[in-house]
Amino acid sequence: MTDWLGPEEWRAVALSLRVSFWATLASLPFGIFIAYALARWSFPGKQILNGLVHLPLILPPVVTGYLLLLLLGTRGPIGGILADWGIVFAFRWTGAAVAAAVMAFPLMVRAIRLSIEAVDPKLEQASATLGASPGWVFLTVTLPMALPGIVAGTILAFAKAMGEFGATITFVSNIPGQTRTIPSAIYAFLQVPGGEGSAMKLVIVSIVVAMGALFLSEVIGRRVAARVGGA
Amino acid sequence: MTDWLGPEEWRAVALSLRVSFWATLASLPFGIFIAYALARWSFPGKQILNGLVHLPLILPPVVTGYLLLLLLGTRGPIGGILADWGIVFAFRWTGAAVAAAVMAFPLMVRAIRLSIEAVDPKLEQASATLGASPGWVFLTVTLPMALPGIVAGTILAFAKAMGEFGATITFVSNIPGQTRTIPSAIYAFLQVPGGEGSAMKLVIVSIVVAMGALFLSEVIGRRVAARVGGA
Amino acid sequence: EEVVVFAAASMANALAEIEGSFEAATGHDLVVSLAGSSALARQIQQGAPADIFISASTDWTDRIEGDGLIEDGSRFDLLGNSIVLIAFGDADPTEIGPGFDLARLLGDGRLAMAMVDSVPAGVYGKAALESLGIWDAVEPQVAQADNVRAALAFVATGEAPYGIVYATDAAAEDSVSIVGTFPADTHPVVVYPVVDLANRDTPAEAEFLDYLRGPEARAAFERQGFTVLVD
Amino acid sequence: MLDVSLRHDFGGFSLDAHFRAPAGVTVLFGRSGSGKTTIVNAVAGLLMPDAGRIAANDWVLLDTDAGIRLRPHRRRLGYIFQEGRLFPHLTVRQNLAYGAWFAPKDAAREDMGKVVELLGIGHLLDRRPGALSGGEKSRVAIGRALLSAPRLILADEPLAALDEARKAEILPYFERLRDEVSVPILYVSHSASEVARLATTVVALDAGRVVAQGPAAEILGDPAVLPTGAREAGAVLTARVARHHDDGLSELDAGGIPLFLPRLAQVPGSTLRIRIAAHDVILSRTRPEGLSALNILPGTIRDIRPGEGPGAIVALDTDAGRVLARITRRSATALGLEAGARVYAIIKTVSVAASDIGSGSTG
Amino acid sequence: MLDVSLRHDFGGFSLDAHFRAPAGVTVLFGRSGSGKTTIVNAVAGLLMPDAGRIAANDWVLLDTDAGIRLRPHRRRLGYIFQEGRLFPHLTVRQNLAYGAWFAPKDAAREDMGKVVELLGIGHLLDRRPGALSGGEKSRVAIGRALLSAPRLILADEPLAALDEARKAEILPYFERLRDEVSVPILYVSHSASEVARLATTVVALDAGRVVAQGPAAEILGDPAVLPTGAREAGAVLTARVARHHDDGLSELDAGGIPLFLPRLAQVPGSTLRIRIAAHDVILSRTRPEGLSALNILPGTIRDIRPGEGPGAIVALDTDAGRVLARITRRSATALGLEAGARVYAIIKTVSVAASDIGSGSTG
Ligand SMILES: Nc1ncnc2c1ncn2[C@@H]1O[C@H](COP(=O)(O)OP(=O)(O)OP(=O)(O)O)[C@@H](O)[C@H]1O
Ligand SMILES: Nc1ncnc2c1ncn2[C@@H]1O[C@H](COP(=O)(O)OP(=O)(O)OP(=O)(O)O)[C@@H](O)[C@H]1O
Ligand SMILES: [Mg+2]
Ligand SMILES: [Mg+2]
Repeated sequence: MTDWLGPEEWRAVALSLRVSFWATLASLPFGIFIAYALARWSFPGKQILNGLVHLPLILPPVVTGYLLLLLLGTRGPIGGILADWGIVFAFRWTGAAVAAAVMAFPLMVRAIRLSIEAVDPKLEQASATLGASPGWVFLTVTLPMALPGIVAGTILAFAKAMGEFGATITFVSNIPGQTRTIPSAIYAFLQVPGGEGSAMKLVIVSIVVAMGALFLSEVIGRRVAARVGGA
Repeated sequence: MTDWLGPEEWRAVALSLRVSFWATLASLPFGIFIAYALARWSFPGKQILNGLVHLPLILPPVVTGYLLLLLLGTRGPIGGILADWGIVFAFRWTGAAVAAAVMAFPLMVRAIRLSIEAVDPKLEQASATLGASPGWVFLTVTLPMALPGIVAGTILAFAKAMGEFGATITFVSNIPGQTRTIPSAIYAFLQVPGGEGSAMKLVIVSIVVAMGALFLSEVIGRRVAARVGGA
Repeated sequence: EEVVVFAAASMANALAEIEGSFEAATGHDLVVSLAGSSALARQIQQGAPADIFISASTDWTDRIEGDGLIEDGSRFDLLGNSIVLIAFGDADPTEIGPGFDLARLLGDGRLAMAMVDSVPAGVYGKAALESLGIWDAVEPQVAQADNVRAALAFVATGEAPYGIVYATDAAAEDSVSIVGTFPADTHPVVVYPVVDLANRDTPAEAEFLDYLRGPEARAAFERQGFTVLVD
Repeated sequence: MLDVSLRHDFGGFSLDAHFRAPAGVTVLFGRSGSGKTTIVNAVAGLLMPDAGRIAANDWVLLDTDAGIRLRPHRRRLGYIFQEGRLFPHLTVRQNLAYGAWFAPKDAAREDMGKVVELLGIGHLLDRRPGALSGGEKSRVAIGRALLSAPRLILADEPLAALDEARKAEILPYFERLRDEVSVPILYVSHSASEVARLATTVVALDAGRVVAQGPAAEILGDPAVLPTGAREAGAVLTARVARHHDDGLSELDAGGIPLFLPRLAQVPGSTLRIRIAAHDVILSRTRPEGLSALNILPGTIRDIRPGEGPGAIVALDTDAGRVLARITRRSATALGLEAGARVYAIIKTVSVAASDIGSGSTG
Repeated sequence: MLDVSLRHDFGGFSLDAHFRAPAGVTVLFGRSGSGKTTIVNAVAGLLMPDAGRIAANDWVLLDTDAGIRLRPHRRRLGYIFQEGRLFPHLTVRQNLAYGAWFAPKDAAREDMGKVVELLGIGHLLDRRPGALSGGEKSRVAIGRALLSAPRLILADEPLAALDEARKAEILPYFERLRDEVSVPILYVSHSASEVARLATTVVALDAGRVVAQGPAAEILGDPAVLPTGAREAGAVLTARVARHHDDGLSELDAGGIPLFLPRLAQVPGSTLRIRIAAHDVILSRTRPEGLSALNILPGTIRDIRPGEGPGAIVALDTDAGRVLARITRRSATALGLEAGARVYAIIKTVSVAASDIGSGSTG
């Protein structure tokens, strides 16, 4: 540790950023889709879908991680099939991203759903009368009008992904460079005498990163709101 | 364990309900206040407040729990003062509620904030011209119009409180009847080989409880939306 | 070549030292994943790509062994530890033996321990108290943490006046003092078993297992306060 | 051809409306809450009526019996909403261009520049709707609908928020759509002069029922069916522009009778519709002399219908067509008016407002 | 007394308006986008102008120089918004009652039942705004403002979405507020007849500037300052109800000259304002005989102002007051009209619409 942070720690920071970024990005389309479905459609099993989405919030993260391990592990029912196609999550950074995405998903969906619900259906109707098919109505009216919530949901998910620990370490362990994210590294430091100092440094790094993201989202949100401001 | 769940487990369930209920209820006014401030005011330090609110999301729960212990412990700077007034959180169910509330707070604030932002300021203006002071504007227009988000935020917070583990156990440990919530009990089961079965029972209980809350919130949300539906 | 070691989180410091010297000495790449023994064991059950497993307790190793996941005859006990009673601040060292009146010492304070039914340090501590005949007296006052370090934190912050932790943890914390060490015959021996996992076999694994028995490793372990059980 | 037959129940309000209107502008006329917007919404596909059938020129938009329910975006409508409904996140320009994105590439299309100029919104193109005045929003909403290359225009009180001068500028545009582009238009209005100018057919509604329907001249001439009362009664004459005079007057030929009106834009030879409000017509037994009124139409009284209050509507046949006069019963008695009597209808040139003159049509 | 002086810049639009109006109804008149709503918003406190002063009866609402900026809820206004702005989460009844919650308990208060009946919204009380038609929303918005016991009423085109019949029902109510309750009213309108009936003072706006202000009679009589053009010119006469006749006519006395109008509600002896639109007046050199028009006012031409196009506005002094006639220049020449000439103004009884008759006032 010649530097303020050692190379091990920098690796954890870089990994956390990568994991959170991809977790957020990859789950965004699903998040928007499910939020829209929950906000605007009614279909059988809607309550079950809603419950499933919220499950990671309700369960202790260890349980979520354990379930992920059982399902997506190389010997799991889904993980096994995926493994045949060459997609492996277990003990890879991609698995960490999956864990983070699953844990952050309820937050993302809620925020987006609230924003979609706030879009006046009368504007969507107006769009339809002008010839926009449901898909275009969504793309040109619903989506841009719900943008503040989408930004909020994305940043919330990113922050949650940055802080995710329990499910990640249970699902993909704590392997440096692969699955040792900032929270896992902090955990390791806190498990031994004298590790608090190093842990604190990582805490500060994650605060800085997350605050940056948060600040960015506020700026974007304000700009979006100013554009939409007042009908 | 003569019954499906032993008395220990039932205690954990009852405690989790109590902790989550109070955590949610007690933080609701603060959540609404801060969501409103973030949505509608601009003041110096707004970004810092916003960051602080999100902190529990970003930090590993263990760190949050540890910080709570440092701050609110009987010898902590805040906890010390509170202790003089007879308010003690350490190793009490109230402390578990505090931990759950802190962890759930960002979710609650985000949801409420989004809903408040979606309230048309023109309606608030109309209310003001009719003689309503800012407080009344808030109570009679902003609050009822933001109700869907408040319900969503409350239920989200409740679900999170039901699932909260890391911060709770770090802050107030795991004392049967006092601080052993469902997640703590599940964690304990999962630490020993063969404990999965007992853990699963508790997982099912918490899923049932949270789904019930979720379902309730959907019903309320739909009713509220139907009332407000279309301006 | 790469050697993947799954190790109990409490070994972080020692393994960090060993990692450096081992890599320098052999040119192999040592990858250490640190987590709770239960999480690691479950991951191994689900096919984690680990070569070596160092657990903080025998029962998870037994479970892995029972599942046939270890190289026959590779298991050996590497480290030992002792458990101690610690107090917040300065305390008079006492001999802990039959008739030790811990309850009086505690008054209405809490006794911080790791989870007494699931986390090894807690299990050992509970066994010791039972064999001393004082468990029933202090049980209502036990505050269980999810790991030893969290238990230590309760005492270090003064939240709990007393706690039971490993000697290795107690030594490194300035704000606590050791009241006494539990006699070794009051509880099962504290051992850290090492096993070679039966997934793949490389020369590097053997080299590492040898290295663990070697003098450099011994020195590192002893610096952290462990008793090295191999010769 | 617009064929509408609808039944819908709101609980508290039930609609049961059936009408069939020839090509051109069909005006829905009726008091607030009579169901006009409900009908328009059903035509647009935004409201699914309990039962009904809607067809425009044999193109079936809805037929609940046959299970046809065209989705709104397949109906190719230009709907000018009563409340504007501009897209707040788009600029005025983007709002205007919105419909064109979805129109078939070969659809007959209005020129953006022309519409913008007509509506006087050129300086607003880069603003968002939040920064527009009430009337500006209405105008952008009109533009948005017109520019979407619609096959059917639905206009729900499009001009209500506009001043007279602006109305007078925009009305001719709807006439052009009717006459040149021949887009069918379903138009909601409270204003008799808008109705008279635009309407090919008037459908008068009351409490969700069609109480009268027919050509504009017929409905507007019958105070009994006019939901807004006798005040709006009037005749609609068809005339040909004869020549323009230097003093700012245009001379028209209505069945051989010269009519003088304030200078018109139409070229000589073109045909016009002119609404003569019944309350603007004075009757005289003798040809009056020394009057400032320029238009004097001799005619024969066809019938005298007592109107509301102290008034009566006198219908007289002139060479220019049927003319209505609303006079007091006292005058009718004093002048000894009765069916068959010869009288002169006196109409001031300036009484015929620009908004009452529409370019020719099938009406 | 309403004293308004405002400067505000929107970037693209700048407002620089100053006017001082006596008690009664001050009507803001002007084309779309001329700044009417902006002024009303500033009076309501919803827009903080760059600089300005607003006072009603010495009660200072805003004075940027003195640093006085009363918050909107302290201004006790009844603001009828151009876009309604009903509370969607409250029923119609709750919307109506909303303002009363906050009014001082001793404030003069309109009766809910009466207002509800006047506006014809009794059957809507338990609905929410989402289930109302456009005109129903407007009416509820009017009711909400009236029932808040305001010290100042701001009405931004309150009647635009309503049909003529409904307008005719609601207008007298504003008159009553003006005359009996004497609440100052700032009223935005495009309609000359509304202006003529209600306005104590007219403030004509163009592009954010006040181009004319004065008593209604004066402004409406001057087509040059009327933003909406000569079509709206007209005179306002004051007359006293003499008696009601059995045939549905009311006889008025305007400076000794009898005027016959359709039956009025006012009791004999009460004073009225009557707007006589200039385009409804016919001039004759000789006293006409055998005409259906009942009102003939002899007078002397004061001046002849050329109007727009082929018209001219002839102002003549009669015993009833100043009367305006809009005739063609051709007629003026043909009749040899010139200042000082004696002529007869002919006004049809039914030409004077109910909406042009207002109950007496200071105007
Ligand atoms: N927030 C804003 N930003 C920029 N320009 C604005 C804003 N609000 C209004 N304007 C402009 O100010 C001018 C005056 O607007 P205002 O709403 O006062 O008009 P108005 O006289 O009420 O018109 P209308 O009769 O159409 O309602 C308009 O040209 C409008 O575009
Ligand atoms: N969603 C609804 N639920 C219940 N009643 C409704 C609903 N929408 C409209 N109505 C009622 O249906 C009737 C007709 O409404 P509609 O909007 O068609 O009237 P309109 O003729 O357009 O009136 P306006 O001229 O005031 O706009 C009204 O009485 C209205 O209150
Ligand atoms: Mg309508
Ligand atoms: Mg306006």
